[in-house]
Amino acid sequence: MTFENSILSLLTFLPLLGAAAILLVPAGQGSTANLSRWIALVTTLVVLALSLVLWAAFDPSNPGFQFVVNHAWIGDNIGYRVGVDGISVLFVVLSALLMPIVVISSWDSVESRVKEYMVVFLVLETLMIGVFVTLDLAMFYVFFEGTLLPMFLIIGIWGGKRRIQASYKFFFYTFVGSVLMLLAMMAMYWNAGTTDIVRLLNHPFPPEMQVWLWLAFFASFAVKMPMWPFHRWLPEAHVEAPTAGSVILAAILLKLGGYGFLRFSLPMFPDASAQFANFVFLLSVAAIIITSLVALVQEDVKKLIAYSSVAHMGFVTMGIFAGNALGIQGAIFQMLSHGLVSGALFLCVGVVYDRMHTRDIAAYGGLVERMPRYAFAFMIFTMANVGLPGTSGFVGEFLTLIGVFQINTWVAFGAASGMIFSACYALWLYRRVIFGALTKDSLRGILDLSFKEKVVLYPLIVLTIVFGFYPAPILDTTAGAVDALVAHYSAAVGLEAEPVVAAAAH
Amino acid sequence: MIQAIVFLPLIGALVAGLLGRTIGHRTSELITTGLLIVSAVLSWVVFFPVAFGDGLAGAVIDEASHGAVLKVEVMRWIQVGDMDLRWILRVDTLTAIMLVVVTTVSSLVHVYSIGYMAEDPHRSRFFAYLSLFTFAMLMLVTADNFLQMFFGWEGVGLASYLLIGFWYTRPSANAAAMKAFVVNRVGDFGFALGIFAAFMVLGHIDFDGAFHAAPEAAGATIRFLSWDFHAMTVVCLLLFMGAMGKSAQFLLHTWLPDAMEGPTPVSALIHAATMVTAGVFMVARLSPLFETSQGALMVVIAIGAITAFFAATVGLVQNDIKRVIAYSTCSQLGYMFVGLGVGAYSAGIFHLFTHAFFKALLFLGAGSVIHAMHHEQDMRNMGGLRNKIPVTYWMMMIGTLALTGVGIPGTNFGFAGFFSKDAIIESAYAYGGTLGSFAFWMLVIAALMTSFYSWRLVHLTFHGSPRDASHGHAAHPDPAHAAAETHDEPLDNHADDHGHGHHGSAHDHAHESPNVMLIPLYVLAAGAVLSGVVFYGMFFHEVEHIEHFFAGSIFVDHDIIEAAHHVPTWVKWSATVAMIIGFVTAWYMYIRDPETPKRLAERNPGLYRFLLNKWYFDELYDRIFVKPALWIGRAFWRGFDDWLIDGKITEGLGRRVQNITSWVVRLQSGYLYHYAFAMLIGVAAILTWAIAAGGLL
Amino acid sequence: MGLEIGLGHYLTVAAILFTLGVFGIFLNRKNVIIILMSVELILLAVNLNLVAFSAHLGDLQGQVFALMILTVAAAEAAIGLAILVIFYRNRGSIAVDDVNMMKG
Amino acid sequence: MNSDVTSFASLAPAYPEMFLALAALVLLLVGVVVNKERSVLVTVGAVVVLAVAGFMVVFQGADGVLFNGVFISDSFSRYMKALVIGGSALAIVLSFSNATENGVHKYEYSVLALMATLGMMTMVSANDLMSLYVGLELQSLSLYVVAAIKRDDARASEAGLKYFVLGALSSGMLLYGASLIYGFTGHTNLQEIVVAIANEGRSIGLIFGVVFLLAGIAFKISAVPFHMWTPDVYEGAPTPVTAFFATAPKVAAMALLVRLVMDTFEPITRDWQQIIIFLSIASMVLAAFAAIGQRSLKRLIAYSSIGHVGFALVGLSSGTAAGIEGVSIYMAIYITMTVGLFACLLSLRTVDGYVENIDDLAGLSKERPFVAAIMAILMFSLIGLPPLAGFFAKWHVFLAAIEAQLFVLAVIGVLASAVSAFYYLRVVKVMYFDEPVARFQAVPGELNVIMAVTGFLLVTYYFTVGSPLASLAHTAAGSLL
Repeated sequence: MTFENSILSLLTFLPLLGAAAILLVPAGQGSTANLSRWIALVTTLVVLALSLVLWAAFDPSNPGFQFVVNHAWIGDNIGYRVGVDGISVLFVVLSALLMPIVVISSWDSVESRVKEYMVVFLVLETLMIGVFVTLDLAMFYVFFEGTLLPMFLIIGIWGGKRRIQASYKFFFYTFVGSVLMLLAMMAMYWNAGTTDIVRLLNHPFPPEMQVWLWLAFFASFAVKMPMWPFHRWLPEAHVEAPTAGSVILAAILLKLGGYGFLRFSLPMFPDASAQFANFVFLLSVAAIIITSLVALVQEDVKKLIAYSSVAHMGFVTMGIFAGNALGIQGAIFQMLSHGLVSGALFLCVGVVYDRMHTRDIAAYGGLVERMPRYAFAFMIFTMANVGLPGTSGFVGEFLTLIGVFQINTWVAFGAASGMIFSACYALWLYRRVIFGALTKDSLRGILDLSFKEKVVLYPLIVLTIVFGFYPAPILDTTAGAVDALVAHYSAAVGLEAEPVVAAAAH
Repeated sequence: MIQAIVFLPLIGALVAGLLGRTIGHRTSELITTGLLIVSAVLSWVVFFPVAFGDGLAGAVIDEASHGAVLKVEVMRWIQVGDMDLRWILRVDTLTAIMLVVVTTVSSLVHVYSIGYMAEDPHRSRFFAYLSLFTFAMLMLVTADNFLQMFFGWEGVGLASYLLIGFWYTRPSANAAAMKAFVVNRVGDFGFALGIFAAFMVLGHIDFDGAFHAAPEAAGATIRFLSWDFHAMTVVCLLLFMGAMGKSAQFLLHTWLPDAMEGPTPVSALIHAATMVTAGVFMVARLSPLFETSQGALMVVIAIGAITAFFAATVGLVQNDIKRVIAYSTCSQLGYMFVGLGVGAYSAGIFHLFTHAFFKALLFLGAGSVIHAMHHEQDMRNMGGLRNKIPVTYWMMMIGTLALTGVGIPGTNFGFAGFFSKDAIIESAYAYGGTLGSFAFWMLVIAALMTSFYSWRLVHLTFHGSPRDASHGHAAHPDPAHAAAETHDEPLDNHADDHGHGHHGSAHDHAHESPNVMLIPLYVLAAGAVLSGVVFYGMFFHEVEHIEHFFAGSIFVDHDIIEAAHHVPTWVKWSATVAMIIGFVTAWYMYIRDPETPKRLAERNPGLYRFLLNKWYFDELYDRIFVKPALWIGRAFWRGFDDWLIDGKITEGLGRRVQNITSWVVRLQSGYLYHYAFAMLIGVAAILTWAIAAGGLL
Repeated sequence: MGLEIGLGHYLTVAAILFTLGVFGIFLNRKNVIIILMSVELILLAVNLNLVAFSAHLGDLQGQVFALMILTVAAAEAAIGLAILVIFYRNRGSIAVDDVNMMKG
Repeated sequence: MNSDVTSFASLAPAYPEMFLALAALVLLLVGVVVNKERSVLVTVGAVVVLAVAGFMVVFQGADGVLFNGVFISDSFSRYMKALVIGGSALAIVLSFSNATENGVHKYEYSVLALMATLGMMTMVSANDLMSLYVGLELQSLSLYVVAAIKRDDARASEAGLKYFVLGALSSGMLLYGASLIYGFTGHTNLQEIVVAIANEGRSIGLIFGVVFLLAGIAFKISAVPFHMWTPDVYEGAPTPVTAFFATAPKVAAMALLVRLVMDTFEPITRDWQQIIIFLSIASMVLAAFAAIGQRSLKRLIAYSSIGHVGFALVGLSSGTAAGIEGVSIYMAIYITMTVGLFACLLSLRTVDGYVENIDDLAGLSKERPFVAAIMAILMFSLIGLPPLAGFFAKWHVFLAAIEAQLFVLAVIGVLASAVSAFYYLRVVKVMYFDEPVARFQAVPGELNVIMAVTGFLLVTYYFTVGSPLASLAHTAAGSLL
């Protein structure tokens, strides 16, 4: 057991240990809930610390996988294989970062079944980290699909009024999508004779097979992202999920789709990816424009943010399938940034929801009067959501757009209009919730951020702004792996894209 | 030193914004204002050697272009693939000019605001926003690459949004703030696409690299959307779209008048002197790019000329004192663009420079009037204030004289606006051709109207007799009384802190502003009087002098400047004559025979309403953009998402499953013979299938 | 030339018997006893088959098999009747239509 | 008949069966002699006997063919027998608590269960159409009686009657098929049949025989359309009996099916493949839809088991070694899940008796968090949701199908599993999302242990049993080909 070969396993399974510890807490006593919270917090903090150690120890100049462990395990087709590269390592950090935040954010707001709640979240953390570190095809599916289980429970048990429909829709949309991916994975094993992702990355799948595999993976990832028009589950799930659930859903679970596109679709099925790129572009632009417009007319805070998530994910898919370094780097950055920002926005909604127990935009207004600190935090995240330069939201949007502009100007043109729409809906939300006169009696006694809420939100503000001005830590980490990916992709696709700028004929 | 200039306001903003409540309003005001004054002084220190000495101190001279540029790298920003973006503060002559303009006006506005906002309970926030704005504006003007400029660009947009919506309790202010941000975003949409296109065409995203690559790319074509275009024209037009948004040019101008919802110092700083000129700055900064595309320049001229004319027409009939000045700003920005478009970049910048002083002066003066009138902004309720607030009156007079361009052609006697405006008009004439003539005449007519509405403002506000409600007049001849939205500028708790009564007796209680507000006026007045004559040489007089002064920071077109100096005399006089005509008309209509406007309005009701409603642009946009957008959003939400996807497909699928289920469950009847029958059918079916498919028949 | 009784005829008879037995199970809606008889009919058909084949093939396996089936059939009939008896005790009827408490 | 039974030692491969037969008779005697209302002794004895038999199966030294070739013991048969014995033993353990209420308190129950197990083991080891039939009938006749063992219960007797009538019909079909196969190949020994088919090729008569034979076995594994008895019998029979029905007999019949099609009918793979695919698709789809309409838990489980048989058949239909492995692993996991499920079911008693309907589980997670958690794990595992064992079961069978390029089957299969998720989730939903209504009684200790163990195995499958099980199944599959 060295640091090299144990860190990832430790990161993955430590939360399970925490969950087991919580299970051992005797139930039924007054202190059960508190002890569970503390165990969960400590566990997640340790995981966070470990993930930072991992990031620090990660060598960005190496484009391959690091901290690799590779064993055959069940039969000859499922192995225990872990490792991270520049693409996945930051998602591990993001997952680890958000967990303590959601634990703190639900410290007071979750009062029923605290023990189970913490267990479920810790299990979810294991699964999330597992998705990003595993290098085995079957295990990827195990972790990827496994996240359904805790999330289903989170929405269903701790959710709002229509939680049952929401949890069912969440479950079925994603389940139906991913079972097809499961078959595709089996077909990959059949063709390549291994489930080792490292080997699969270099396995040339026959082009006609790629098409089917790509479509099957797309079915899963497009639902997970979610891409328009497979997004309908998301607003509902977000609306009904408890705050912490929404945060994790928006910040991490949606990223599984994008990560999947990067890990599988693009490098393993390059021909199909190139072939379907325009299709993805179309859906991405549709997502950006249409869901932005839909967000504009929402009356529910969470729904609005959920729709805006769909729009932002449009930038991600667009960037990924641009297939150049700018687009892919941008997509990764956009995912990470959206993880921070959308998570923070849902936390912000949670803050007022805990006080007022309504998500109706019309029930708010003039909050800045009583909650200036909250208004400030909300403003930062709104602006990050809008993609204002100087916030992390901008970098990803910019990179994906400039990346895709080189491939297809129509797409860039359509997607850039998202800049306008995002400003519309985000500011319209801010105006109705925060600005205006505080005339509603129910709001008169509302309190500003509590200590715990500050602990949760302020670090996110700092990160949002720091990465807006200085995204280098993230971009440097991902650069090596992305360059390798792009080289692999363009080599596989065969030729450089037709130059869009033509020199003058004379 | 550059870092100090740029970052001191940021420090001020952070201190006032984050700690404002802890350290108190007074401290916040002093810190932000103090830091800005330091910044302004340092800016002048940078600027002096440029203007009057031997060039920019510490600058690196580029052998090829004789450009003198000072660059300070702050840190890395975005490095991906071929793109290497860094935070670099770039100072050259153009930047130095802007530094001076921005920091000077900003520090004066800070000082002024100490007085103007004295009773506001959120003063520290206000000052934080102001300083934040200044920081963003400085980042904009010191940008070394497109993206950094975009950062400043959007940053000032944010600050503008925050400041317009400063009085957040007022719905109209919130709406205006949002409108400003969104309309600016429309421009930024083009700007961003322009950056992408520039990166693709030129391969560089930093200015130096892009400028070097521009001549080579001049002949290239680009496939944009589905058509092949001249590459540089596409790049420049997209970038210019950003400029149109920020500088409130025709089509994207609608936000600027509404932005007057913000406190008046904000209007002076952001919506007159600095931010709105960012578009002008951008075109000038990118003049090496624009020079590669005649098509783009022609669009710039056309848009500028139309804006100058259009905004002036609307300005003629507005009743809100700030809106008049706002339209005037809009119109003057059009002048600047014409100047840039015809190739006389230095003239455009010159007008930007002088305009900053006199327009800030006018706004701050208007603020002083409003302050005196207890936040009354409707000119129909003013009148005869000359004796009540004489200092303000005279300051406004200076501003008006500068704006209308009073001066004697052919001599060095004149207010600031005289030099810069005439330079543009002459350049436009010198540009020649249909477009040149069009622009020239538009500008001359606009000059006439400028003179008219400026004097109308002065007459209505300061001359004549008081017309506010307590004086019993039927307020104003105007039949359509549409401009009531700005009556209660701040919410009650702001407005009534004065301890005076209501505006019913506003005129009686009108009082001169305190010194803290008047001193900035003096400084600006000095600028309005002198900036033209002092800097005429550097900006427009002699080509060599211009080239030396700008030191490669903008493109200098010798021909156009030479030609502008040799236009016919009637051209040189045209603007002055237009100005005089405007003055006389205003005098006749508002002093000599005050009933004339009413008669005119009644005789041409359509035209009047057309102008009063700003050419119905808001209504038009509402009809063709806002309403359809909402309609589409709702349609896709209710119709597509909820009805089709959810109701029909998702839940429809669920219902289908239930249907199948109930059918399947009915098969399980409970009767033995049905079960046995099922088995038999099963065997028979399998048998048939196995034999048929097995090819045994 | 009389009719030669060959394997085909035995098989046909057995098939008819088998079919009769099967039909007896699901066409009869009155009495469960008839079902038991139908089951016996099916087994009879099978035995006929086996013996015929055995004779045709000239080995003994089929006949051994038939004997085993006879034995098992006896046990089966006994158990069937026993179940029928307790069913009757509980429900007071052995009508096939009454064997319908559970469905869905 | 030439006797190759030279010494007792040469019978070693059949020791477990012989022991079981003897022990069952001894326990029958004991039961008759002791003859108490509640026969703890016989029940415990039966479990012990099964444990010993299981031990003998697992550690059996010798494999081989015995008794003139009617009996075969190989890795595959031992693997399957171990599952059968395990399932039977656990089913008997499940019957222990509240036996009187369930009507399984009489010693006959345990003895019959042993007899049935003996029959199943004979099925698994059958190498001749005759031994196949005898084993099958021994099993069936015992089960007919067991189904109706709660004599004073109308539903139980109806269940017994239905099971009997349809079972007899299916036996008839099986026999008819067997007779045709015998007639057209001239052999009853399975090995000789293979040779005969390979030499003579196929004929309509043979295909007739195969179809009827497979139909008879399909009844035993309750594959659609021969499944109709299953819901009714599951519902009517006492719960411990249902538990028994749902576990061991399924495995035995499946093992028989696997041996028949993979070994005996190997030369006509293309023919039986069509049939198995048909059965598989029909089972998966029909069960998925029908189960949605159920309100009774036991009927739900019945349909669920039908569906799972369909999934197992997906692996079999590939006709490859990987398919056999898949089926073997599937059955092991299926047994574990089913046993756990019935343990949960039997531990849920209110003052009014056992929980019957799904809606009665409302709020179970608050009342009995442990049972609810196990139940939820089982449900998710039955869906096939990773990381639970049920996923790996599906992984192996679908992998085999994909490798055999049965893509349509695989797609239909996963979609059916998506539909089936609907009703499994409903149980979770009722337990976790709804508010509690009933008070539950204390849970017997042995059920807690069974639940804990199954829950543990399902959750930690990947770490604990996954790898050894896969290698065992690999060996088993290897011995069959």
